[in-house]
Amino acid sequence: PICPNGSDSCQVSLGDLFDRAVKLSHYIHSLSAEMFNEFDERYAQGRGFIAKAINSCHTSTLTTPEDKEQAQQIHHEDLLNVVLSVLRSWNDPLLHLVSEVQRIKEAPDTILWKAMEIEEQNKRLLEGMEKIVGRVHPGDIGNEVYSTWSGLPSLQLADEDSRLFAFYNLLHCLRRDSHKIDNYLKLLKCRLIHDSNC
Amino acid sequence: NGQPPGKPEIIRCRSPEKETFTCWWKPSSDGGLPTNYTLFYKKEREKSYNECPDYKSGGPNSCYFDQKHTSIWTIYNVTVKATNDLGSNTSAPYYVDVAYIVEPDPPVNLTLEWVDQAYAKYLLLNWASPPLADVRSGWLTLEYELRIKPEEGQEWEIIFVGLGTKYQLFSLNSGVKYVVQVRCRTDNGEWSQWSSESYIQLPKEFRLKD
Amino acid sequence: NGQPPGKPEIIRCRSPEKETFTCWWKPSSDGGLPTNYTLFYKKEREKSYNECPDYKSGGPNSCYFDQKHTSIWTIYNVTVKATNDLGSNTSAPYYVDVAYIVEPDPPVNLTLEWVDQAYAKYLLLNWASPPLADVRSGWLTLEYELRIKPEEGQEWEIIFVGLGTKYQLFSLNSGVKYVVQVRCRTDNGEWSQWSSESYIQLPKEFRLKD
Repeated sequence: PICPNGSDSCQVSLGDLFDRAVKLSHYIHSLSAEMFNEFDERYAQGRGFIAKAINSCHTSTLTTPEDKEQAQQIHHEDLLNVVLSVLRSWNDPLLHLVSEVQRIKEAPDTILWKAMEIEEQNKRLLEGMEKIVGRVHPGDIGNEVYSTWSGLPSLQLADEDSRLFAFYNLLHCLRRDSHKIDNYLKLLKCRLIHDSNC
Repeated sequence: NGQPPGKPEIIRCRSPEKETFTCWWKPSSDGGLPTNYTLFYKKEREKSYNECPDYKSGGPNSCYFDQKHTSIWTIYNVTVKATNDLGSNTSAPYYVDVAYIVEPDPPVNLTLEWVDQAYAKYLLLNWASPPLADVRSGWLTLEYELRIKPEEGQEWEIIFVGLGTKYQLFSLNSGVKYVVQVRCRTDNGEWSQWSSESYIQLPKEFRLKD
Repeated sequence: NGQPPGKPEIIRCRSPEKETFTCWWKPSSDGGLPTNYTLFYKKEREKSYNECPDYKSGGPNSCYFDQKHTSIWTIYNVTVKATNDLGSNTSAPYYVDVAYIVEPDPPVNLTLEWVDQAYAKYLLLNWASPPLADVRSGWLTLEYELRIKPEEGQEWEIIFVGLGTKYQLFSLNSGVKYVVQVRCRTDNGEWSQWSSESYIQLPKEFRLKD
């Protein structure tokens, strides 16, 4: 039974919070990767979008660890804040992605369903991360730093090639950032819960 | 005349897919007077209680928490209060962690096939995850358990299968009619109900390789 | 006489542990003259190209990027240039993000043990993650898949195991010699090669409950 001795000490353990956060971040990344691959196969073949997608994620202004050494040297409080910042930066674009995907010609339901599921689960993961940060550093709900997104007009361009590139780029950045979040959370979990001995 | 109501009790909470959940309560004596029930809940560190958002969807004596009201990051403290003209009585608090009350629907489409090949003879079982969980594989990781017994037999033999949705069963007795069921659970949740029964009559004469 | 070289092509890039990576190219015609190859790369946000840091470690026609030269979640634009006395020819650019080219080495130390206890008989499989992979810190998370068949059999049975590095296999055919292999992958990346084969001869007579 949970909470054997009543409600004051009764809370989800930090280990359980991290387990659920990692399971959710893994799930969000696999959905994002599937959605990107599906869109790439269906709409981007032979259009050379990858070359234009270089250095155009709205979150590239955020300083994030780019290799294992950087990720292991950063203080866990800063890495938690990086995760929060990247997650917050995606609230707005995910909201618009769901409505704009419906306007893509013959957009398969599977892409639309994934966009809705990711938007829903991203909010849920953000709720969990705020809980984790509050537990690891009581009183601190993390800095409010995040990147604003101004890509909505490009998702609504009349020219189809430009509009499809805007979607390609957004899904490419989503795959990348959801992979970062998943990776950082797995590092944090091993560091804070398993003493770096997963 | 009449009495204040007896103390009700929250008896069970269940989530089918870690996205929503329902709690049920058991009324006690109503003291011979019309009695109504109010369910209250609060999350960790919350000072004040909130009232049940939906008394209808889960059927009688129940409260249904939709996605907006369901969080996997907190423990819920749930109580129910019985009130009639002569007073009221509140249940003991019932604590809920949504991740631990997940009880998926049973697996579906259980099929049985007797495979008779040169090097091996076995019963091949195939099934599918419950529809609700299927779409969210990865978020709802299901593991399975099957049980089998001769139709006339009393004792089930239970076999833990793990993540897969098919299984090969070797050491069975020829000529027997077997009944099989399968169930599932999420990593730290409750076992689902057993699936509906499937039957297969094994051929009379086969010899395992001597 | 002779000709300028044909256009070479970057054919593959692979990282075994998301910390380093190697790219390979395929030469084209050398125009009948001695031809040498130079690989250039440019990372996102970098204006100018850099030359390959190590042509040796990855074998012929390859470039190896050690940890110092490897960034994750960054697009590398990689090209290779063939040059001989009569001219040069540069490949089309090959874009790669190291996060998505991880193909781990196979798991190691696969051991098989037949467990014969009163309540259950099963084959216990144990293995270890590939040595290069830093699973301990959480930098790499591996999931596993195993395959098993009777030594004489044709058809492998593939079982997805998930995150663990041990597995219990219940339903096997007594008296049969089985061969088993295991492989791994990370975050929806490429599966590794299968591990080397392990064999086990199951005891002849064990009857599950009659």
